Amino acid sequence: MADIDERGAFSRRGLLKAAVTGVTILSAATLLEACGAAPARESGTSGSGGSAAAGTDTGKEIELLRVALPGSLSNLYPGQESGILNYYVAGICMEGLVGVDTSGAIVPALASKVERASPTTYVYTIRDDAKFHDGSPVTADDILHSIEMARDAKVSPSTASYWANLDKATKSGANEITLTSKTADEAFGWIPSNVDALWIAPKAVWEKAKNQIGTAQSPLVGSGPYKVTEFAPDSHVELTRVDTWRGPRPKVAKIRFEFIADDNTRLLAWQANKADMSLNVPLAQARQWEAAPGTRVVYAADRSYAGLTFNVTAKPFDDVHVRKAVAHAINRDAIVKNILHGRGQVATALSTPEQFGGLWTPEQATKELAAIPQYAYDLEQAKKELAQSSVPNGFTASLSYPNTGPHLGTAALAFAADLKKIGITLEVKELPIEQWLAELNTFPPLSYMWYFNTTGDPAELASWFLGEGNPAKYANDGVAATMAKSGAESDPARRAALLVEAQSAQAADVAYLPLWWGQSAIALSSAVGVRDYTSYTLLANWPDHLYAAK
Amino acid sequence: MSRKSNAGRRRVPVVAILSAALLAFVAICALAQEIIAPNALEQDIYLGVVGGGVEGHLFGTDQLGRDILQLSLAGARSALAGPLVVAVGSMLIGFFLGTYAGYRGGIVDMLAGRYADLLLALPAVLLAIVVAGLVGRGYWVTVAVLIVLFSPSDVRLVRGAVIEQAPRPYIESARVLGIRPSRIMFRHIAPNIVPIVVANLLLNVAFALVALSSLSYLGLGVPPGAPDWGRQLADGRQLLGDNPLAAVVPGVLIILTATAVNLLGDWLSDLLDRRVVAR
Amino acid sequence: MTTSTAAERASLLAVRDLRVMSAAGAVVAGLDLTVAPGETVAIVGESGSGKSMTVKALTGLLPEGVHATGRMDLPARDPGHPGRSDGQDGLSSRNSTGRRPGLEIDLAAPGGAWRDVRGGRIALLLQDPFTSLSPVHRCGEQIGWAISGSGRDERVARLLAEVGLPAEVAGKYPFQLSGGMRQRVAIAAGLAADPELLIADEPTTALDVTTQHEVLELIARLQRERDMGLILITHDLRLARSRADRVMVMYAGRLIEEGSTARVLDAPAHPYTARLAACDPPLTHRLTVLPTIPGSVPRPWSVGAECAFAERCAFAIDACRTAEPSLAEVADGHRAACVRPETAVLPVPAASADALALRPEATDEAGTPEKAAVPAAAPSVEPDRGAASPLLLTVEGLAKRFPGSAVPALDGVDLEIAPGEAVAVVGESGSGKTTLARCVVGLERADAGRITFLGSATGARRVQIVFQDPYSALNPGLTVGTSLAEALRAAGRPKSEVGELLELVGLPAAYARRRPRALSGGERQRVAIARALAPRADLLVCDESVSALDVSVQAQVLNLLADLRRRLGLTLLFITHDLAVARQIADRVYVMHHGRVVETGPVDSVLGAPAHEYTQRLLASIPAADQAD
Amino acid sequence: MKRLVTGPVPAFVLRRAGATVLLLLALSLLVFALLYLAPGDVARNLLGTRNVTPEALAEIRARHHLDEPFLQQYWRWLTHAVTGDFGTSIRTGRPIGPLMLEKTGITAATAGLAFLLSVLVGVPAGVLTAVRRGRWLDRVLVTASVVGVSAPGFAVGLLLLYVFALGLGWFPIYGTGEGFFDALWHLALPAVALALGLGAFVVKLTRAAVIRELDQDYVTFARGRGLSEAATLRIVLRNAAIPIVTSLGLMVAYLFGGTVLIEVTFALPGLGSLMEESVLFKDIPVVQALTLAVALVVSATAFLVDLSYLIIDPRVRARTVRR
Repeated sequence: MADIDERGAFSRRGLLKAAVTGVTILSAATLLEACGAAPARESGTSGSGGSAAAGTDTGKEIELLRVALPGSLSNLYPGQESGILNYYVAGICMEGLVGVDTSGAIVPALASKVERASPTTYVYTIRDDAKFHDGSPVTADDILHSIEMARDAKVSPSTASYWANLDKATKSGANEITLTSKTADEAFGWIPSNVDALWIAPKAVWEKAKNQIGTAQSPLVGSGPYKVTEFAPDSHVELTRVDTWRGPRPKVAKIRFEFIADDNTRLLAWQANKADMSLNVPLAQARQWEAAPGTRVVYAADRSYAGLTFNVTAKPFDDVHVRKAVAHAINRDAIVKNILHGRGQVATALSTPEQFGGLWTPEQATKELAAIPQYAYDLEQAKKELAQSSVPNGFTASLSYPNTGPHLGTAALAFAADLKKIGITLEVKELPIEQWLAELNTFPPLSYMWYFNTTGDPAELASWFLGEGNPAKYANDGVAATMAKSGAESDPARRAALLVEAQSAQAADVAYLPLWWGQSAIALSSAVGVRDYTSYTLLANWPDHLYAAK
Repeated sequence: MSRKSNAGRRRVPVVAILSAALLAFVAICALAQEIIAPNALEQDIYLGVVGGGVEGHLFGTDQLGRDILQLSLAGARSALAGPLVVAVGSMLIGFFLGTYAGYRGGIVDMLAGRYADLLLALPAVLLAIVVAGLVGRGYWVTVAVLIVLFSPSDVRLVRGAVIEQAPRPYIESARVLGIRPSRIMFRHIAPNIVPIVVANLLLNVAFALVALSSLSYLGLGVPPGAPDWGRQLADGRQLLGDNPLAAVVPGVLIILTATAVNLLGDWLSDLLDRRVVAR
Repeated sequence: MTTSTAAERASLLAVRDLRVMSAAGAVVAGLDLTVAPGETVAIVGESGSGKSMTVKALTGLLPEGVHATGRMDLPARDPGHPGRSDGQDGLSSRNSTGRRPGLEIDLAAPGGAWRDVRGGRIALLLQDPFTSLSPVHRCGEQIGWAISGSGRDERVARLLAEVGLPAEVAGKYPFQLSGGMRQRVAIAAGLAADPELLIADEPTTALDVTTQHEVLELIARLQRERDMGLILITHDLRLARSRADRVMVMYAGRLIEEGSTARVLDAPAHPYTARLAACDPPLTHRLTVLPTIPGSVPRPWSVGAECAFAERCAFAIDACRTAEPSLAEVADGHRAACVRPETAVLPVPAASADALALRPEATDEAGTPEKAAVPAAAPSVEPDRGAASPLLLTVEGLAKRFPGSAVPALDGVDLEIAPGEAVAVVGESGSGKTTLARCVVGLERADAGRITFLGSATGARRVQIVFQDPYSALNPGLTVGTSLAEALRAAGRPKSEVGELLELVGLPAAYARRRPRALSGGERQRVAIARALAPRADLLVCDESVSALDVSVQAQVLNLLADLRRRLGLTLLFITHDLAVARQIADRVYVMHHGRVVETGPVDSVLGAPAHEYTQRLLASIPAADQAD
Repeated sequence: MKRLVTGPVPAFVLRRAGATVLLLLALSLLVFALLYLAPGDVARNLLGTRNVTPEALAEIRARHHLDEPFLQQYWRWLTHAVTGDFGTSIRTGRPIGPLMLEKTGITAATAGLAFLLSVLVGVPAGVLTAVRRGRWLDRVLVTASVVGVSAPGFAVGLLLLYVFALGLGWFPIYGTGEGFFDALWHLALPAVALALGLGAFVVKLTRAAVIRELDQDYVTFARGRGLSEAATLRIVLRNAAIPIVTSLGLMVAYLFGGTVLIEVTFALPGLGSLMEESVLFKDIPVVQALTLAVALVVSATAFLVDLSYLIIDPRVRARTVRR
């Protein structure tokens, strides 16, 4: 598997989770806002909500935290059922060799230390103070067996393919495990984490559960701060704080997740004070959530990108004037302000501001990326461009969006009305997420891209979109050369500059038209506070960030 | 429903008049959509959702700033056209297949029976999604699927009615006279099952309206943004906090229209002295 | 027939000024009625006369939208009136209720009092035993519903014994029983609450003639044993004559004549009664032309201030058309509503005869019994059976068994018809006569045997059929003209002949535009005949074609068929259960029983001197035969 | 009824079972073909999107035997299915049996409750309207039942949810409850929403059946010999039961269609939502198993209805026994 695939696997999963969660709630498809498909996963380091808005910490315990989950879980093991919600639950119960912190950095978990001995060799030192919930110590055998299970397509059908680049996993010392990859890959380091593809359980539990870990009969057993004490598939799951946890004691004693797949039902439940925390609040309903008494909605940029992709080899979008005409006809400010209700940012590039961590703050990045040439909303200009094109009198095109992202549809309808004014008829179609994914692979003349960046690498999307096999069939030697240079550049500042340069060159050709960078939201009752809330928070040991508020 | 009693049936009941009036209004909206709701599709995304009672927007607007009242009036077209086509289309299938199966019996009857069994056992959602996926999504695709799904019951209905007619002396006389079977079926039997067909047609219109709305509600019917009550109801659910009328108005319209068609159908079937076919 | 003094005893029931109104108008326009214990009163009339509405009003069972006015008195009765021969049980049940109090019922008042009337005082027996019992309940259970308290099973068994049924019938469902047995079960159920008065609405019309006789005998016996009053509703004058003490004749919702049976039927004082009696075809001899009454019974509410019969009456004068005549005494207890009661016995003047019957030889003889079996003048001379002329229809060894049926419908039937001949097939239900007819016209395929036309088994069968029920004979969705045009079209004849066809059966050509529902039963049957004639059929099969018609209309249609035979040289195969009809129409007769032909021969010899036991039994069962005895 | 045990009835059962097996076979082939034709790609759905190498896709396809020709795939499924192995869900990787079993409870409970409600309310109401034919109570109930038939379940469900769960707080807003009474309480609103349309149908058909029986001669005769109205009504009901039971049997198929929408509206994870999810994912084994299960339930109901004739209708009993 190619390098890009391994990185792809990670983000692929982002979309896959979108798909799975999307399917879970598809029955309510058209009613739903981005909920399923807006995993607030790997947000950048910025937490635009954050503790500033939260109440003050009373220092008290939270006896019971009731969490409304926007989907239904029938199996808790993410290797089996890999919706993003499964990650939120499994992540506080089971650990991987490594984990993630709120800034998105890889941090030690069951491994106390990671060493990259060679580009393809990773050596993990196992910590000796880790205990499973049943009190037994975590051994290298348990971990190797868990890796075996994670690679087994029968036991872990959802994540087994992520391990394709693994050459071998060996016990290289009493407390040491060595993983060797087939090819060198930056993203390989993420795989043995509980935010990607490894959840470590005692060997005995795996064997007892046969292929059925994570069910009500064989509940998860791990080494995390919480253990599963009650699980009714498709209804609820309850986790209780354990004594075996080596880290600081979280303030929340018990967490009960209620599965409420339907957005409206969830809102009703919230309004009736049936939950203390709700994940993935749909943006279209944000105002209703905010209006509920005693409610705080916390937003965080989720490093998602939404934009249009023009197939530059397909008529009529092979004409740059057509692409420019479309670009001028789209009022991105109005879409962000009115359709996203301000919960997003007009996108000026493929890279999101949060991906330049360590170099720029998101605010700085926004400013730098704004330097990339943009097409202002100007229908007169749009008409002029169209007049110069091969289709001066307009044409008809169609644009599909996934049912899990109805705001994409609303936005499309909004700019379809403007396009109509310059003679372009846009047929907006809604597809189930599965069919939408299938359609993307056929390189339609005009398509939406809705993408969740997963790593902190600003080149993540750009290297795909501007590289070989990109969805726009876009080929520009100059851009390709710049991207190649950026790939070889190790200095972050120079690399960023090269990326901006490549994207500026692309902007002149408008193969891609960025529309917005998204945000996602959680709702909290005023009795609960959260600190360091980013979209990474829920993948880390998140109960540790909660506190009883006043 | 009952056999006509001699007394008191001459008068057209009030509900029938009210139903007819409502349907006439809906029909006018459907036919003269451009005149009655000229601005139904006009967007104002700067305005966005507003509640009812705002000047110029009696029932408020939806997310795209479209006027709910105009949009709902414009929705009359898809509320009437599709259901009518479904009812007529499935009844045409039902009429020809049912008549043939009922009168000729034999292999055609057997095949028609199995066809009905199979379709009735097939999950409707599956068929709708598969066909939509193969042909493309859209209102008329859904209508076509519904025609197929509705046809088995129409086949059974007509078949039953024909079987009931076939042994009657006037049909047997026609046979003895040597009249061709096709002529017996469509010239002699047909006029006598027209009451059942017409009454059932109306009931099917109401049923198709509900079914189409349901599929729109599941995202299988009309394209996004089109004026359609089922779609509006589904989209409007998100706006319940901002403008409940966005969901309430189309919801009420669906119920009222379907009720009106049903009441009219019941009245008509009474009028046409329809035999009650409970099975 | 109980005692001649029955009428003098205290009445069981006295009804004063009964009127029944529907939304359209009066259905019964004023009627008084008394019945004494043990007395049988027959209410006679054709369809539309209001006789059924009368009994429904007397039991409070009028359909929705129809209501009655008037008074009904049920005088108090002592419990100890003569009971049945095994009176022990009857007495005990009556003792429990004690003396039955007098009831005065305002027929206009809603609901209420009927519970005291129905069952114990009056029980109603309906025409059709096939529909008057619940199909899903066992017979014993149904009889037992009206019995309260303990010993129900014994009572049911005793009632069954009383109506001549074995006890195991209690455990059977109605569909497992024959029509006669069902009617016996119904009678037992009706008697369960020991009524003082039984109202029987055409109790035997749906039954076979032999069964009819048995059921009537049963009712008479029960009446005697229980000293029960009986109101017998019937259209059959012969039946009324043989069973009733008194007769009330109704016409268009009006009582037009009443009195003792002997007086009313032997010396009628109303022309209608007289004409009606004359229409009834005699069993003993053949009439060249049957007497008829022109036109049909008017709707009761459409009659204005006039005699309802005036329009059809040959003797009507101005006085008949200006006021409705009231009942007036013509003799002791004999009353009639006619201004010229003396005319009733006169022969009908020529001018009033049915247009179709208007032929010289018919004019002066109508209504006068003719003893000659087949007048020599009739053109339909029995063909020379020995001659070589080919038979029109030959049926040989025809056999047919319906799937799922235990007995064969046809079991080796042979039948021959020569051109121009009229052959009747008589038999009771289940005898196979209808199956035979259907096989002949090709509506059924026989399992075995041959049917040949003019010596050939294949080729065009110029054979048509006329069915029994006039109401389903015509396609209700087509006009009369279209139906006939369709028939002509199939025969390759022009549509323009529709008018001729209608005139051929005595209907105006303008009828072509009418829908069947606008036609009377007789008119419909004429159209059905016209349709059958469209392809110029050689053989006309009439499957009980006149059985469902009123007697006056039946006579018209029989005359029409005889006339068509003469004019067109038509050959008739006439299927009927009515021996009198067979006698009038046929040259030869086949008697069928259980799918076999048991006797055949010229109609006179078979009906006059039956050789087969079954034929004898059939003849003996006819009410008129009682009278003749 | 003792006669039923011998000869004819087992033959009748066998005949019906044979027909049902044939129907299921045809249905499974049809569903398989439809899913095969349906757009989308299971492998893609499993992997998500983006630059997946053809090799990776091929590997996934091979794992689920998606690379085989259609008939071979079907044959593979069929040969496993006849041994009772319906395979594992592609989407969740779980064996189908437990997967369906888990969800059956909710759907069966909701549908069963709705069925019970609609029959317990609909039949008496239908009888009442028939007995009071033409009166105001009849008109009101009949009009109400027309509204009930006309109101889509999801709209009604939404209304109930807002009024009784959120507004009045009498019922829970979501969830399926634990234990019998709690579950009953949780499923009450969905069941009512489902039962409304169904009950309206029951009212209409009961009314029609009872009116038809009331017009029969045996009713006149029963009254004419002095039976009380209550006794007469009992006789009528026994007769009317035949068409009513038939129609109730047919409603079972309708019930399953209805639960899909209701499960959506009330966010219930039942078979209806499972069906829709699986169809969209092209999760063939699950759709197949679900379709067959539903068809089997429908066939079984039709069969039970026919068997119930043997109890209700002695004429049918006699005919069956004779054969």
